[in-house]
Amino acid sequence: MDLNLSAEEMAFRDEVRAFIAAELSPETREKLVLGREIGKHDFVEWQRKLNAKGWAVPNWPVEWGGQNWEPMQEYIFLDELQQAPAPSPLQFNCSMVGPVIATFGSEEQKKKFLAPTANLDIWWCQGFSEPGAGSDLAGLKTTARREGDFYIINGQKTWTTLAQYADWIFVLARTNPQAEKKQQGISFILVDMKTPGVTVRPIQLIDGGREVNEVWFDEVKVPAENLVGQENRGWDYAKYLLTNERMGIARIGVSKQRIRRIKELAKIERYGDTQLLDQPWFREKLVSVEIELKALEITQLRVLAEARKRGKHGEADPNSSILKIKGSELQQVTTELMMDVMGPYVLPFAASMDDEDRTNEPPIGPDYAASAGPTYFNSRKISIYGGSNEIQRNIIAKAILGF
Amino acid sequence: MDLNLSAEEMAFRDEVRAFIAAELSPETREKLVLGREIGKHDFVEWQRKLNAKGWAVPNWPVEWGGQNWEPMQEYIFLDELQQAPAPSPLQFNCSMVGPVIATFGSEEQKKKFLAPTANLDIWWCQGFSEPGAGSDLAGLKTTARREGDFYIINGQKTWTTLAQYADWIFVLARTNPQAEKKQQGISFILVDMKTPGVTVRPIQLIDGGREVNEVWFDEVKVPAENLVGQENRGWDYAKYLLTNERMGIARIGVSKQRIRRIKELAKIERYGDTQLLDQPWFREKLVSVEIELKALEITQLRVLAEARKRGKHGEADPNSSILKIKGSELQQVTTELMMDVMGPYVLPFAASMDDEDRTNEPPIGPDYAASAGPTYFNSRKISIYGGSNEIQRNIIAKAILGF
Amino acid sequence: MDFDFSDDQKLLKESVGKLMASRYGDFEKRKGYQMHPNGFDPAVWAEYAEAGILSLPFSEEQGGFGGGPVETMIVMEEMGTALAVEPYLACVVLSGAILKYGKAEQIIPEIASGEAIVALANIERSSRYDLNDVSLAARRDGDDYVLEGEKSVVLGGGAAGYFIVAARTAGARRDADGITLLLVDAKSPGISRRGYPTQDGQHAAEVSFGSVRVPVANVIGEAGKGLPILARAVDEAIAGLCAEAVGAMDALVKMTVEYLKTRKQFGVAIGSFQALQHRSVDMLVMLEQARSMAIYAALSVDDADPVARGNAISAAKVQIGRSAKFIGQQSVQLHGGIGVTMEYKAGHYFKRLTMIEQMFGDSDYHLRKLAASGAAIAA
Amino acid sequence: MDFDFSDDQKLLKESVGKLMASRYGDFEKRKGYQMHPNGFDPAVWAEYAEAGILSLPFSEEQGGFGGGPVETMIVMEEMGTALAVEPYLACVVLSGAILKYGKAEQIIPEIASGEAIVALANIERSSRYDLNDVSLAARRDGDDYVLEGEKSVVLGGGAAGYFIVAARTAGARRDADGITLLLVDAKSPGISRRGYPTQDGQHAAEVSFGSVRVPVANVIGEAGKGLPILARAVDEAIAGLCAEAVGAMDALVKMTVEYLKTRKQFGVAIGSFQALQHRSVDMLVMLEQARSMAIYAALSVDDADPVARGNAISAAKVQIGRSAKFIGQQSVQLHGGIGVTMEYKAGHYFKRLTMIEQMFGDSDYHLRKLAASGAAIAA
Repeated sequence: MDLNLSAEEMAFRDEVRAFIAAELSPETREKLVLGREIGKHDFVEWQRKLNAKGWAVPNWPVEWGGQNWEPMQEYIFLDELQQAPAPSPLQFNCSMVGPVIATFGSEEQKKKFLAPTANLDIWWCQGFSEPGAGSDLAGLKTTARREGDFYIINGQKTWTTLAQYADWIFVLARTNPQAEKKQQGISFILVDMKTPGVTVRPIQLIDGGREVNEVWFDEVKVPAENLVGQENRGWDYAKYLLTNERMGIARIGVSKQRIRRIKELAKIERYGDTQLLDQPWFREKLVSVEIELKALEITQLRVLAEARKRGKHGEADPNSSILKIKGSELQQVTTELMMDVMGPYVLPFAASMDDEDRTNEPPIGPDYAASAGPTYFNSRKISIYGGSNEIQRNIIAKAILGF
Repeated sequence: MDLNLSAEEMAFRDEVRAFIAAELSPETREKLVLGREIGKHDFVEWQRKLNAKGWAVPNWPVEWGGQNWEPMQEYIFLDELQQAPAPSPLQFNCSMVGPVIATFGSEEQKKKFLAPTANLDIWWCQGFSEPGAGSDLAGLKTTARREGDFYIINGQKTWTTLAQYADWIFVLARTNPQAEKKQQGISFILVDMKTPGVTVRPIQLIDGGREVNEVWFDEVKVPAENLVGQENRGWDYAKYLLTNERMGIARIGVSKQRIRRIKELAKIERYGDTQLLDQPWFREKLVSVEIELKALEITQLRVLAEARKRGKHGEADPNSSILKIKGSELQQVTTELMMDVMGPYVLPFAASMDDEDRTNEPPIGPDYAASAGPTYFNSRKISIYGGSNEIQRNIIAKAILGF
Repeated sequence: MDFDFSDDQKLLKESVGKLMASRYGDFEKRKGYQMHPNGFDPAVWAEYAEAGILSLPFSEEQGGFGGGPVETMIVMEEMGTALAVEPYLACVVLSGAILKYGKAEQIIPEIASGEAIVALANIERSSRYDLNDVSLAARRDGDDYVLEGEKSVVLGGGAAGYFIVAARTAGARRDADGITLLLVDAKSPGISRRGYPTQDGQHAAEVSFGSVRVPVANVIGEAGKGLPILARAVDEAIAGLCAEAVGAMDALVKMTVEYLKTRKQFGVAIGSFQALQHRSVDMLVMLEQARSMAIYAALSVDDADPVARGNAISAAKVQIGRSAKFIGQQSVQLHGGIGVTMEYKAGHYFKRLTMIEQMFGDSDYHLRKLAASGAAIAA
Repeated sequence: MDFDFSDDQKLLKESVGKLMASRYGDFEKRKGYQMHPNGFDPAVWAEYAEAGILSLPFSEEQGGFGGGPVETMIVMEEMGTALAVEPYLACVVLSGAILKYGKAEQIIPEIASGEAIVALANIERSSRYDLNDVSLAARRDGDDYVLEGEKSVVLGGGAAGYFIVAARTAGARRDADGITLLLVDAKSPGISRRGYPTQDGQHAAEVSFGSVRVPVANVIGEAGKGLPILARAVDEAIAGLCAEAVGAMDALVKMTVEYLKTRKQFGVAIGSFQALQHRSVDMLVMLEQARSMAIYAALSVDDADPVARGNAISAAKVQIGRSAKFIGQQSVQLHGGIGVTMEYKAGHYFKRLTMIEQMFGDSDYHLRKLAASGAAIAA
């Protein structure tokens, strides 16, 4: 038993750290530190740098740019990105559609899509959720009707993150409405966002940002060759994809970074005659969260160690549901602590947090205060998306406790 | 709107307070303050004093000793008893079997039982719960078979509080096993504990005390005249009885008294170079509980005010489930605070807490420390008995929220 | 012991409820109000004046209706239910109390008629929630004070025709003595302000005072003795805020339960899941506890003993803050995605409740205050 | 990064597990052990000696097996699962560590053979959890120290053949310097003790020292410099206690889930109710978090920096305490009535977990300690 990184792991971590320090644009980093949304440009620039280094898609097959990393390496990599903080490689590309195409796609699809997907020349978005089917993903109603060499897609997707930047969308659609179980008869189809009949409507979230969208499909005509794998087998591919999503689900690095930031700011902020950070009650609140985070980090590492034993393509580990529950709670609670730092300055709403509306007005109060409220509001979604914490509890109850 | 007691209410409260101060035996009070179990003698002596004053059974019909009090008076009375602290009139007698006999019993039963029940000449215990039916009371299996002028009772009751002191037990037994619904076919029968075939076996609880028992019925022959009301209608009487039980269910006076005691002891206990009570963290914990208790007290008063409007014999108010949930949580959390006061002295186990085993050894550490652990352990039952907090949530979900 | 409203109070509740329903029943209207320069529609404010609620807390001699804390509670609860955006709390409850207790009655008619908004400017860059933490200097010069400094997060400050400024005329930054409340015409030379929306769709301003001259006659109460008046007014505002929170929480709990009953997943209403039912019950319990403490706050505001009053108010604020946080977070969670969207009302309740928890001191702050005072709240 | 046991460690786990199962598999046996004078059966202790676990943490030169913190964790976790009543933690882990680090090796063979129990006497009437808070005086008199005073809640003190006494030889009551650890033969004239069971079915003693003479040669470590040794040993004991708690919690969670699956109410297994399933999940999450921190504690105990070591141990104790409280309370609640009875095992786990939370400082205590140290635990 040993909680320390091995020499190789340590060397790798230092390499990642040095790379980020050298290559990450200070503007992008500054936005992340201040809790502002980063724009398309930040993502693309950074992912291309990672791709040039060979680090954009480490989890893909080696022939398509993968690195064959150990789970631990992958974790170190993501953790360093989160702690920097730097953007992670775009997950829709790298953890979602890329691995699905690489595993189930045709040779033509691989050749056409994988390299530009890795380099973020194509920006993908995910067309899974629907208004009527949130946690009950398999209840989806969007249809893809086969007509000759085409599918005609009709329906509505929602919560489509960053669809406004997307070139392509991967869609789950019902190709056989007569299938016996609702999980059957679903297909996985790639759709060019420029196809006539695709409409994107942004949804503004309570933090003022517009990171998610509704995407409407009205008689959208898609070449049949854009079907991934077999017709009506899309649910299997989606499940495969969602398993990939779970690496780093707890986003411990994000919470660590935020706690460090809170400490910095609590030295600047005054409380009566002292620094806020000198207040025992504030330190107790902070250290209380740190303890849980430390515990979760070790829990995460234990899950990783198990993953290594099972091999990379094992079943989804239901223990990752523990990471999701606790990880989302801790991310949320750190945003509460950040509000505590600001005191009354949490109230002012600084125009809008997203790029387009950003004004050049000076901040109200300290410049770091503006994002505290919005970040807290936005953080409430973390325990909702990707399978709400209630769904995660159902999974654990069944898969681990055997209820 | 007014949160103050009226002049009449204030006068009544003062009268109760003065009566307790004059009449309550210091030994009984001391036991309650130190968290020791009180014995049969304490109960009987005190209830007879209350009865002499006319206060043992204020909630009964006037002709049988009732006082026709407003709900607020009843509350003030109980609250003063709890805060004194003094024993409450034995609930099995006064809130349970007494009102049932007075309302549904025959004239003979009234004449035979009510006066001695009020005076605690007869000690009653409650034969409801069974090993197989905890929260699911209607699932009971004890049977009463009619044979001529007798019922023959067979079965087992459990969690029978203070059965060791009891002269009589009121039993729910199944008289019609063929009834369509499980709530039907149950009868309410009075049984002399001295009847052959009745066996009492104490259950030791984790605090070391023996306040509850199993009661076994083996071909117990009971005169048919001991049936209360009609055969097979016992469930209705039990429901009526359980409604009565809900007055003062939150036991706010008990929590108040314990908080006051904690403050006293936290002045005696040292923490580093100060009184424990001078530690900001300790005061914050304490005041945090006090706030919830104050809120609950007002919630309780609001429920009482509603009760007054509905009249005394209205339906059970599902809001009393709120009082039960929060009241039990607060009682429990005050026992945790009490452990905090003791520090390492919470560990020693002082022989046994119940009367019979009590040794005369001096205490280990401060004399008030011995009961802290056992009181905490014992308090866990508060959220279990009388309808667990989970059952209370089911009630609220259905009756208030309309799920 | 009496929890009933008087007939007049019932009437008030009904009429304010109707007014709010007509102005806020359609949630889209609220977005319209927010587009106005200072974040609210002056026409709605004029209706408040007409309905008499702007003069509610003032005595009849002052041209008001002589409403007490219970009347304020009634109005604020309705405002909470409606998620109203007008600066009622800031101007009528908070500033109104200062004018009342400071016996500066000259501009009460302007408030009552809706002519002028009065905003309290007391917060500074490092003051957080401490009312005694005042640096902004008022230097005596002849028959004037000359103000120099900045005030932050002035509620209703964008629309204010007058500011009540807490200024230091003696003593050091955190001294209790030496704070003077000054009524300042917002048009006075040297004042500049920057209004902005707040996170919860209300409005505030940063105000800077550069050699602003204020006649000595504009002192509210007594020079150097402003803190007790300020503290009392803030206590009244907190009581009002508690009531507003109860209105918002009550609406939010109902809305959430309704949503659970209608929203289907896996072929059934999600309200059929026991875990979600029990969560809703926990929300209800928190709501009822908060309601009790809002009543407690309202009925304690007139306590003659300022320490007892402050303790009761702090206790209420702690409970309200905790309930608001739990109910806000859980209602968003139970709504799922739609709960975090701008177009749906639940998220706006959540945001308002979040800010209410922060305003005038968060739960932790008031808990510490209570602990330090050593007050016995319940026993 | 490696969470696997070595082959030797696996073997240890297996053999200790078997030993515990044979002694504690039948829960009734435990009641029997508790009837012995000092709350445990010397025959079981002798078996521990035979199995080598009494000498486990000592080096081979000291006649031990050279086990480290991971080995102690393995043994303690099994003891937790079994709810073992012997003073293993008190004698082998806690006192053992003092003897090891204080280089007082002379009686290690007596521990290893099971011949002698050694108990640490450091707590006093007002010391609570502060190790520096020592009043009991050791006055130098020729080649002896003369002890005068009382010690409380001496774990394993009833059976002890030796006490390790933390005594003050210099300085004031709460000074860090001036604490001397003395090895004291329990048969020394002037010692009287009163053994008693603890709430969790273990055993402790009050010990009083009336002019007890102890040779200067019995100083452990250096005179006046006992605190660092004491602190390190207590940290090791806390790490062991964390592992014990994990064993107990793991067993209790399993037991509760099993109960929910079999216990029927309303015609169905109560484990079919979603609210109870989700509660069980929350228990599991708390268990896994605790397990992680028990590992963290074990792997931090040998940290060369005493501050870093102490912080890691405090962090672990906080998490363990919180998990123990939640799991203990909820498992009783989910069991219903049977959970609070003496005859059923769940309540005994609950009681042990409750006392573990109190021992060597409760969660609040360690949280405050961490906050005061300003340590960065996770970031």
